[in-house]
Amino acid sequence: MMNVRGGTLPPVFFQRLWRAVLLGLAVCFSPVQAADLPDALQSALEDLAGRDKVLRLEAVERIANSGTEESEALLQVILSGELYHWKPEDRFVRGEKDGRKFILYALEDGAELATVGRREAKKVSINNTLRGAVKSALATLDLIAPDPAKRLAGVRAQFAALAVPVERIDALLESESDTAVRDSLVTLRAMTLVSDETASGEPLMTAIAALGNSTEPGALTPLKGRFERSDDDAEKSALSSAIKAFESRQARFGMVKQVFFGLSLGSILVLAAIGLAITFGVMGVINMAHGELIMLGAYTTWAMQQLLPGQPGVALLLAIPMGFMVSASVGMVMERFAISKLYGRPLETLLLTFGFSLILQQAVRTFISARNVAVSNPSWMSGSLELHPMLSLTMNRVVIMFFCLAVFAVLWWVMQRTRFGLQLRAVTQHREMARCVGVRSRRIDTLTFGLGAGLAGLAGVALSQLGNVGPNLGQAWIVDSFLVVVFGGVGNLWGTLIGGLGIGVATKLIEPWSGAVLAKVLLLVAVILFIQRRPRGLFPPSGRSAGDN
Amino acid sequence: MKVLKKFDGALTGAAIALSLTAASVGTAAADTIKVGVLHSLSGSMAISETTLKDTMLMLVEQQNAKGGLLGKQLEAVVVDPASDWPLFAEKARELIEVEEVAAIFGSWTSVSRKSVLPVLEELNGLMFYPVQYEGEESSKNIFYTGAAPNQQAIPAVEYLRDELGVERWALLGTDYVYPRTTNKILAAWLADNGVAEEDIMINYTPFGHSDWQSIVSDVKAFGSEGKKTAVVSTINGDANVPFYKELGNQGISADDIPVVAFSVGEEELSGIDTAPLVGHLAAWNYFMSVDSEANDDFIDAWLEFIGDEDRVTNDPMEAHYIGFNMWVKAVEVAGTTDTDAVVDAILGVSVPNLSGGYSAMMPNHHITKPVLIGEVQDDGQFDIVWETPGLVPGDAWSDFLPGSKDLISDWRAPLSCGNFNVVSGSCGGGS
Amino acid sequence: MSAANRRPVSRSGGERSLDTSHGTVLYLEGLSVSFDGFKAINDLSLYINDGELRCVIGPNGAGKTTLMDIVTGKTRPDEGEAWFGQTLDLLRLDEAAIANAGIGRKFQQPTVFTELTVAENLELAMAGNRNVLSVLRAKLSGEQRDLIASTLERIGLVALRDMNASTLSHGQKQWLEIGMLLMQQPRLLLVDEPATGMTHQEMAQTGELLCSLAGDHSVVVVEHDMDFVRSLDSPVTVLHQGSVLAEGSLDAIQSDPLVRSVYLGE
Amino acid sequence: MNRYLSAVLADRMGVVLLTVLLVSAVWVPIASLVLPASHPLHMGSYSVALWGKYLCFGLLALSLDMVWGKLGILSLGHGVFFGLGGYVMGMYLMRQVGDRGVYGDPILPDFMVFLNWDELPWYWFGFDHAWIAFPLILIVPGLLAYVFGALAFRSRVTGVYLSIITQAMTYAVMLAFFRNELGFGGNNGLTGFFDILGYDLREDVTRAALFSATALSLAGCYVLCRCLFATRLGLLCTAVRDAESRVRFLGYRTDRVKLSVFVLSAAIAGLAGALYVPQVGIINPGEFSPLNSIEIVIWVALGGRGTLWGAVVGAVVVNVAKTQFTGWLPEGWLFMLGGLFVLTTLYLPRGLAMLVPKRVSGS
Repeated sequence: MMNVRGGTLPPVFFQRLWRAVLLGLAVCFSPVQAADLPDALQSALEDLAGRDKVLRLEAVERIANSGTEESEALLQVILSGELYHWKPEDRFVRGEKDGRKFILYALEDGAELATVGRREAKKVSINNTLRGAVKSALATLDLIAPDPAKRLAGVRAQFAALAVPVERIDALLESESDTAVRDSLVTLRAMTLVSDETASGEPLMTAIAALGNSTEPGALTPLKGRFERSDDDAEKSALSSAIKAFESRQARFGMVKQVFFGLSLGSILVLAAIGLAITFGVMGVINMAHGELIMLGAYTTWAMQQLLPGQPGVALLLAIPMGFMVSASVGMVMERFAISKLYGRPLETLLLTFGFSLILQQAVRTFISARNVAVSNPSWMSGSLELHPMLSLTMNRVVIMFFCLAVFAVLWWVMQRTRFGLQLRAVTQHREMARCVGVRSRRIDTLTFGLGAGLAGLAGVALSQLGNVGPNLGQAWIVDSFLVVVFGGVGNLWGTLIGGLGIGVATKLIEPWSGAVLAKVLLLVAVILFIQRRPRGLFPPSGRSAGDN
Repeated sequence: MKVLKKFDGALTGAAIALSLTAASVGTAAADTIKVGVLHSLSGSMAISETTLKDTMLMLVEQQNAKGGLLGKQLEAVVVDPASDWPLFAEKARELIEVEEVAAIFGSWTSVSRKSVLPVLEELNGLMFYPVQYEGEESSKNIFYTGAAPNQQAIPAVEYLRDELGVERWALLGTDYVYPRTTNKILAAWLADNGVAEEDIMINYTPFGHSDWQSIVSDVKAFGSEGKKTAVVSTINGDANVPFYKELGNQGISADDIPVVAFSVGEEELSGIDTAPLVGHLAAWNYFMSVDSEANDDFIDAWLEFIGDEDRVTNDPMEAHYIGFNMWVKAVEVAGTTDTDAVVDAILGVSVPNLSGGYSAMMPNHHITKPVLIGEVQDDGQFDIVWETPGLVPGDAWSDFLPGSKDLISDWRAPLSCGNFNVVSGSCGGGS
Repeated sequence: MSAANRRPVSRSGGERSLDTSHGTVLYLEGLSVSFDGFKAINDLSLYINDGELRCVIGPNGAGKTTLMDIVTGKTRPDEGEAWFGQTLDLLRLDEAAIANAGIGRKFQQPTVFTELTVAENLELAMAGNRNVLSVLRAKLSGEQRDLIASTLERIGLVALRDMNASTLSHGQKQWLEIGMLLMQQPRLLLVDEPATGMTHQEMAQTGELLCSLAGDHSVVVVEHDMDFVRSLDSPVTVLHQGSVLAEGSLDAIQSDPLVRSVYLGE
Repeated sequence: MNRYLSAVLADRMGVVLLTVLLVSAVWVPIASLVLPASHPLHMGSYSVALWGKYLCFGLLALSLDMVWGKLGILSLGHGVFFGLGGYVMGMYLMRQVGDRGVYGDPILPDFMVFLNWDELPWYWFGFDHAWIAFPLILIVPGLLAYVFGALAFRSRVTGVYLSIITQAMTYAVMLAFFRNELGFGGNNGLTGFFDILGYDLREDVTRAALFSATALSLAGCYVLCRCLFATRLGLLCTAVRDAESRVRFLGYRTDRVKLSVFVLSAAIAGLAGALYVPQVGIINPGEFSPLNSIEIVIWVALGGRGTLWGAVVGAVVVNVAKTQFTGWLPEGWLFMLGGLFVLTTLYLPRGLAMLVPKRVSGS
């Protein structure tokens, strides 16, 4: 097979060509005419729209094997769920939803036919089984696609069904030049052989060994299946050692994965808590509105996506500064007009900020919606990052982990290396003295609270990519946030980082044997006991003043 | 000391005055029929329940436009039990005793219904409960218009087994009574149908669980052992979004491991980026995408009432629609809103549901409904892929639980019993 | 010396029979303690005799307050020993037990209970059974009332008896705390900078009071004010960088070249 | 006795509170049972239950003020003791149901039957007897407070650290009680009660009696607190609150002082929970939610921390406001409640107690 890398001919040409070859049909290059669907397709579609599940499944096969030129496009239409039955005309069409209307296009030539209401267009729905059948039909076509990535996907799609004959795989292997695709084909071949009851002897043994060394997660299934059925001792021992080899490799990667899960959970906890580490840890405000400041950040992300429809990625990136600013300004307003009147009475800040938390929550309910809003993930935050066939990490969590570290690094830099950071530390350590040397402590307070609130906003932007965005978002995080800050040691940013990551990893290590509910309970108890051992957290604040009360 | 006395008097006075304000409100209007709406408008359940409050307001408005009931206008009395379960009981008492409502439409969670139940029975009030639940209850004073497990869970599992050829089952749920009971029933059903124990995986998570990494990874491993696997999800509200996102990100598509959910509907999907969910399933008795005249009318009316073209309709809304119409019809038949008369009159009442048929109130205070299976589409709607040929009557007492298999409920005279034990032949469940 | 100081009230519980058979009430041997790498106390040994009045002086950071912290149980040394009498290992006791064993302390920064009245402050400090139930049932006997009254007189706060302690001036708080120390009737008094914030006359009174306490009690005074130290006319221990630099009479100390070099910067 | 009486009488607002409580303990039964329904002063079951609930919350607030106002321990987990007291009462009431449950099982509560439990877990035994169950109302919360307090106070966990671990404690207990395996009915909790000590809970007489019991308990606990804080132990508490380490150098074991008052406070909170459950008819893990505990703190702060009567007034005011606001403005009441908290903190920093002139309050 020729390798089309930036070929001179348009890829469409090759696609058509190869597909035609695959279907073993004469290729017709004449332009598509506005004609009726071929009868074979028409009748298949009628079956597809019916209720008999066997007939429907057959209909898909009939379309795939019809050899008509429209079949692939038709399969795509079916897969995307755009096939409609135009009731008044009794005709099958492609429909696009436009608000509450449907725009109908002809299947044959794509001509726009009409715009109708809900009552006139009935969707021809397909279920999971049919979708699987359509996909597998399309994947078979992909096996000889010009794009190696597509071919790879095509090969992988065969891992579950193992329906491609060995001879066919051998033929494909012969013409394949891409190493990744070759490797997959070899695995596919081995899997097919191992699950083939009639296979035996040397080829089988090689295949078993190959699967034992394979990194393809699906390789275990045929091995185990054959092990259960087999009654040949030699075969059995080969299978069992292959299974063992495979499983031990799997377990090693499983451990790495578990730690990653823990770090990911931990980094989310750190993000949620880091703003509180400033408002509560550094300034001593028992900020019950912290959760709602997180919520505002998440809603900002939503709002940005509303303003930039179709650009979720750009919106998300813009939401980072915007989320910071929105929460920071709300925080600064709260500080300037209310909290600033309460310094020296930290417990009363609890009452005050709790009041704000109720107001912010209800404000979102009243002015936006009591229901959750949809925030979408941009493509670079969906799917997984495959480090190894046995170890893929989900993108959104990887990104958030780095985001967390970046936020922490920037915060550290601000605190340690900027004039503002210096003044902030001066004010929190010795307000009077700082004032004496010319620091405007009132202004620093406001800015500091703004910083903490803004960090909460950043957490909200990140959290919007993981779960719900709704009025209750903040409440879900407030208890955990306080716990992380206290566990790490109030007033110590490193403590928050290490504490958060530590709690995350510990949770994930307990979870497999205790279950999620008990893991959380055990962890809370562990933190309570830990505080008994170290009453001032992981990294106790040092200095004389810290020892009092 | 004079000042002191003044204070004393003022405080007692204030206390008495406050305690009476509630009482004096109720006696005002007698020329309307009051309908209580008991749905949380704040707190964790507001996400779901606010919509039902609006639905009730719409239904009441529509009925008034049709001339009211028994020649009187209907008046909706809305209270906010704030997702606080004891408050449900208190507010129900307020509605019945102080506001003197003729019927209450309300509650979402089972615990809120359980909290209200003693009040309803004590004061002989009426409540229509619109949400699918775990069954195992039949009160004289409650009408269950949502699905019982046999109207949702079991048909869904049957569909997965028969149509998709599923052989392995991961039952994931939030740790509370509805998932526990549903999973118990399903486990019993699966065992009866020859599914081996190692082919069933059960996992519970806390409310609002947001970190699904390990569990989804376990499910993936569970599903990669050759047999066709499906997830039956009784995961509650808030935990769903992170669950589906994780599923999508770990590369599990609906073709590999389909998830069928019993608490994810259009309303929930409207707050989700649906991309990772496409192709996953839900089982309900109604979908917004149902193709019927009644449904089209209902949707039009709803969108107009709420003034927002993007809003959706869902199953519990249909349940209120059915329940409200049944109540109206029963009141018309009885000629009064008196509880006992309405309870008698409503049995057997049949009203159109939104999927083109009729639902009837059965003697066990549950209703007949069709069961639909839908697949999630990228526009947040469901594509109906299967439905029961006829209506399924709701079963108050599951046949798959040892404690309740001998119980039946029949509120018709002479039995008039919600938990009649057919073995011992006595009312009260005892054997 | 007034009658009030001769232990007119019998101690309940009898837990304070201290073995001072060798004449030494406080043994500190080889103590070291460091904070974050800084050695606050470095191999310090100090012995206080029964009934002795001792002054401890030293520049800032010499470890004076840390020394008191170790004796009263607030800080645990990294190494070394601390014994009260022959038998009580102070390192095994917590603050409350040490106080009950008969060591009283006046803090550098006067610490009184600001929301209680002057008399109530004294009542709480009064020697007696400290367990919760006894405190719950405790009632002032006539004798105890007299004791409070006489102490109030000694510290010159009779008129302020029912005032909240928060209303007192700095000097009055110092007096109140000394009063509390008296009420506690300890065997060993650790007095941290008692003269701060006092007028000359008050300082003289304080000195007189402390001197009068010696004999029945052992008294350790930490002080900066050399005039005050001189007025006490007692042996002096000089601390420097956490260890004992010199010991002796004030005159001998002041002429010690080593002391002069570190303390007076000469 | 003299000194205690004068301590109670010295706080005039407290006397007002006591008067109101004692009067209402007598008046409410009359108003609900004797007066005909048409009488303008008649109280229906709704009002009786409502005010009963307010007073339970008042008692709970009082218990928190004991430790927060008087001892400086800000417990963000007092709901746990309230909830445990409630669960003990709930378990007793559940066992009283007997075979009247829907499944008619004479021993097992309904939720156990339908989750296929075979027998009663050991920790449910004895709860059918009031003489076992009722003391446990005080003992169970007290025991948890003892274990928790003994650990925390000995290790000298103080300030915000203590507050946050109390919050973690109630959160952990909530999650644990949500688990159905624990055998307390999971999320649904315990409900569907019939009678208490043989009296039908649905009868107005029982309701009125429960109200009076609550009012008298509150009055009793208030007097108890006043007397307690009039002793030398009371002085000691103040001293511990303001300068704990100094107290230690006087030879007092402050951990034991704190522990004893904390345990007493937990027991009172448990009592409040036990009185609450039969009046509202349900107990479930939601009572353990950290937000509930924070709300208790809010009541006390709003009423006036450290005054004892202020805590009770705060609890009643906030809850009356909640009831009224939810009625008037079902969708906006959180604005009003939130605004109330904000304005109070800003303009009444010592709570509503500030509104009472010193010469009136007498303290």
